[in-house]
Amino acid sequence: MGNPMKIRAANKDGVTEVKVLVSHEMETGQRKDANGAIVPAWFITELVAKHGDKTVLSSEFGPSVSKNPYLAFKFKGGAKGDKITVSWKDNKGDSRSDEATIG
Amino acid sequence: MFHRFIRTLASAALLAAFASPALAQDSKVADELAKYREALADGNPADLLEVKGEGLWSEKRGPKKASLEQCDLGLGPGKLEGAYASLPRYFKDTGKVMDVESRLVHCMVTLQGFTVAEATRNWYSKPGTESDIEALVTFIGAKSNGKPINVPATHPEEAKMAKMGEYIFYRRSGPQDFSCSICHGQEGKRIRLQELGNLTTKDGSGTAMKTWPSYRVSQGAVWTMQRRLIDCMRQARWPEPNYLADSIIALETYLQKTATGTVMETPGIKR
Amino acid sequence: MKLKTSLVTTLALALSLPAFAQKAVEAPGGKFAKEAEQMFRTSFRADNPKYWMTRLEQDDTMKTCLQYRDNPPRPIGQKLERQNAATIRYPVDGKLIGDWKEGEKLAAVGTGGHIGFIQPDPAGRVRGGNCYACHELAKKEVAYGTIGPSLHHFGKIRGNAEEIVKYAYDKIYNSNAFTACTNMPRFGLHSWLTPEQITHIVAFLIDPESPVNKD
Amino acid sequence: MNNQRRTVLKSGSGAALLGMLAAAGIITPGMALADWNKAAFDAKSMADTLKALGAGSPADSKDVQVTGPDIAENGAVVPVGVASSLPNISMVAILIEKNPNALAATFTLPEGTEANVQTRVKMGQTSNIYALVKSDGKFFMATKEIKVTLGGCGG
Repeated sequence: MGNPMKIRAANKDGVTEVKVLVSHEMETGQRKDANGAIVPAWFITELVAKHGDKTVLSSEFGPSVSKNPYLAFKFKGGAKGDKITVSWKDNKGDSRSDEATIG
Repeated sequence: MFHRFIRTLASAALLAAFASPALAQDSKVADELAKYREALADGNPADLLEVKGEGLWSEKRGPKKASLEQCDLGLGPGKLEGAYASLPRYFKDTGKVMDVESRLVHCMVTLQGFTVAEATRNWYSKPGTESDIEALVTFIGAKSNGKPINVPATHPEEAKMAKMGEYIFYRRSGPQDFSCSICHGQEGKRIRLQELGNLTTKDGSGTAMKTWPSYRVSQGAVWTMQRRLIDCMRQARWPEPNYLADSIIALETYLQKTATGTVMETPGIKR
Repeated sequence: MKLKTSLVTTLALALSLPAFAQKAVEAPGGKFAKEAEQMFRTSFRADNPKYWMTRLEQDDTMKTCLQYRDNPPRPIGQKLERQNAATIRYPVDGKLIGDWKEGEKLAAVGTGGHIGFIQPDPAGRVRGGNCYACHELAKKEVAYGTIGPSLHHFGKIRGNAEEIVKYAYDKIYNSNAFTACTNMPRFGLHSWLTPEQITHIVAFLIDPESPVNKD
Repeated sequence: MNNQRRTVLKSGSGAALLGMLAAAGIITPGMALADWNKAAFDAKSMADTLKALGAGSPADSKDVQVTGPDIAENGAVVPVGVASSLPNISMVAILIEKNPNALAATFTLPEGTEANVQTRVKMGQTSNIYALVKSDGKFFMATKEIKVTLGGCGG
């Protein structure tokens, strides 16, 4: 399930800016542990942001996105009080959704 | 000996004369580094941990199924605002000078019924293993945000601890002749590109202490002050101190005393 | 500590160590110094191997530098400098200038020698001089520290006279032979670098073909 | 998406099999990387990555900007952004030339979402970073070098 995301969304002059911080290890699959064994890759592959039912961004990540991924983007529309939902899936099949209100 | 000394001085002057083109380049490097740090400041992953710590604080846990809400961090049970900024301090109930982590562990033991071993097992996080202590300290630290550091060390035990911290700060040993002071006892120096605060002054110590706990991007984790100082000893190529060791609390007391008056800005984000 | 001031030491003080011109300061820890030493030594994990713990031992130089906060009175500093100068050893073949390319690598490597349980060095970790942590050297490396003076154009400025080469070697081998309680490690004394490795770093500083002396 | 699905199937890898299983409803979508463009993320070189993305040899464009510092204090977290004033941008990608796999992330932008995305990536060493955008069905690119510097105490 992972830990909750931190989502901030603010509307200014008809444009909504969304900033997302995700709690995830984003293990590359190239790092070795203390015993010299490769630590298996473990990373978010897909992240989708929705405004209400409408998808406003869909992303695909590789393992070179940083640990605890950060993402900021803007879309036209959105009003104070509207819901923004962000969902991710990782390569181990884990997933999580969180929502925030546009301020 | 003296002529060699003068020769060193002369060559230092010669080198100084060559320094100006480097300065122009340095200021460009400094600008770009400032840009890098600014870009990280908005969206500090430590914020994720702060939220988690808030939950852990009020959750009923341990054999006694109790929360930490009655934990006394020095300002009274459950009083968190400014508590981090006022630690380490002397606690009558234990007869010891304690920092935020040793006090937190004390509360986990006395209020929640954990053993010390259970409470400290994951005192720092590893990839795939989270640390409750990191989350709790991030939360507690943030509750001092905007408050001045206040460790005057007026109690005799606190004053003694600060003095012992000063001793450790200057103590050299190991295969590199290191002490804290060789890197952190001068003004305006840097190691590689990282500025080094002069921790013997209020300004230098304040700049350093006000931002901890901090998210370290090179480690992908929030570091508590215990972790920071234990790792300083690793970098000095010394053996590993115990978690919550008195020598670490002594260093913290010395640094917080020196930094007293500086307004907290935590959690920080650093290299 | 009473100073028997000669003209020479007065001049040296005025030129170099304004901080030292003040009255002697209290030794760190004050009356708790002994207790602090005891507390420090008992703060380490009991499962640290014995040979790791030897890294907490202090020689005369370390003890004295602690006592005087790295600014010993001149006569005491000079005594330490003489003691340290006496430790310097040279490569068997007597050649003090090695291969600057090897020296370039050693100057950049900052790893090695880390012990402890949280993040010890992996087996076979290369140990370097970590020169860039404190010094500017080749122009192309922008990430250099300023704890020590810039050594850019070291050879270009000073040439490669025997005296300069020996100075560079000696300084790296035992920095405290020149300035007691300097921040610079004593690389040769502690066998952190071998005499051969030191000759490579000397070459990196002196060789006209070295990037230190280009650009 | 169709284009990407085809790429995945063509790659003939384990993920493609998972994709087919997911499409057939045999395993739940949450378990599979049905749409994730494995071929593009697995590609090593810039050229192979561009090919897997169906971008060929994109033209350099002044109307595409890669933003980020010239120097990163640590390669584990490097802030980068892509912005463009080109019309009808449907896709943005970030590529790091010297990473083991060049592709870091792709973003599909529905109508109404601005071509202005910021994220943070890992860089193994100093490298050129490329921003790739798809505008009116055509690909354009811009680049910037980011220097990754070593840290203080050296590990």
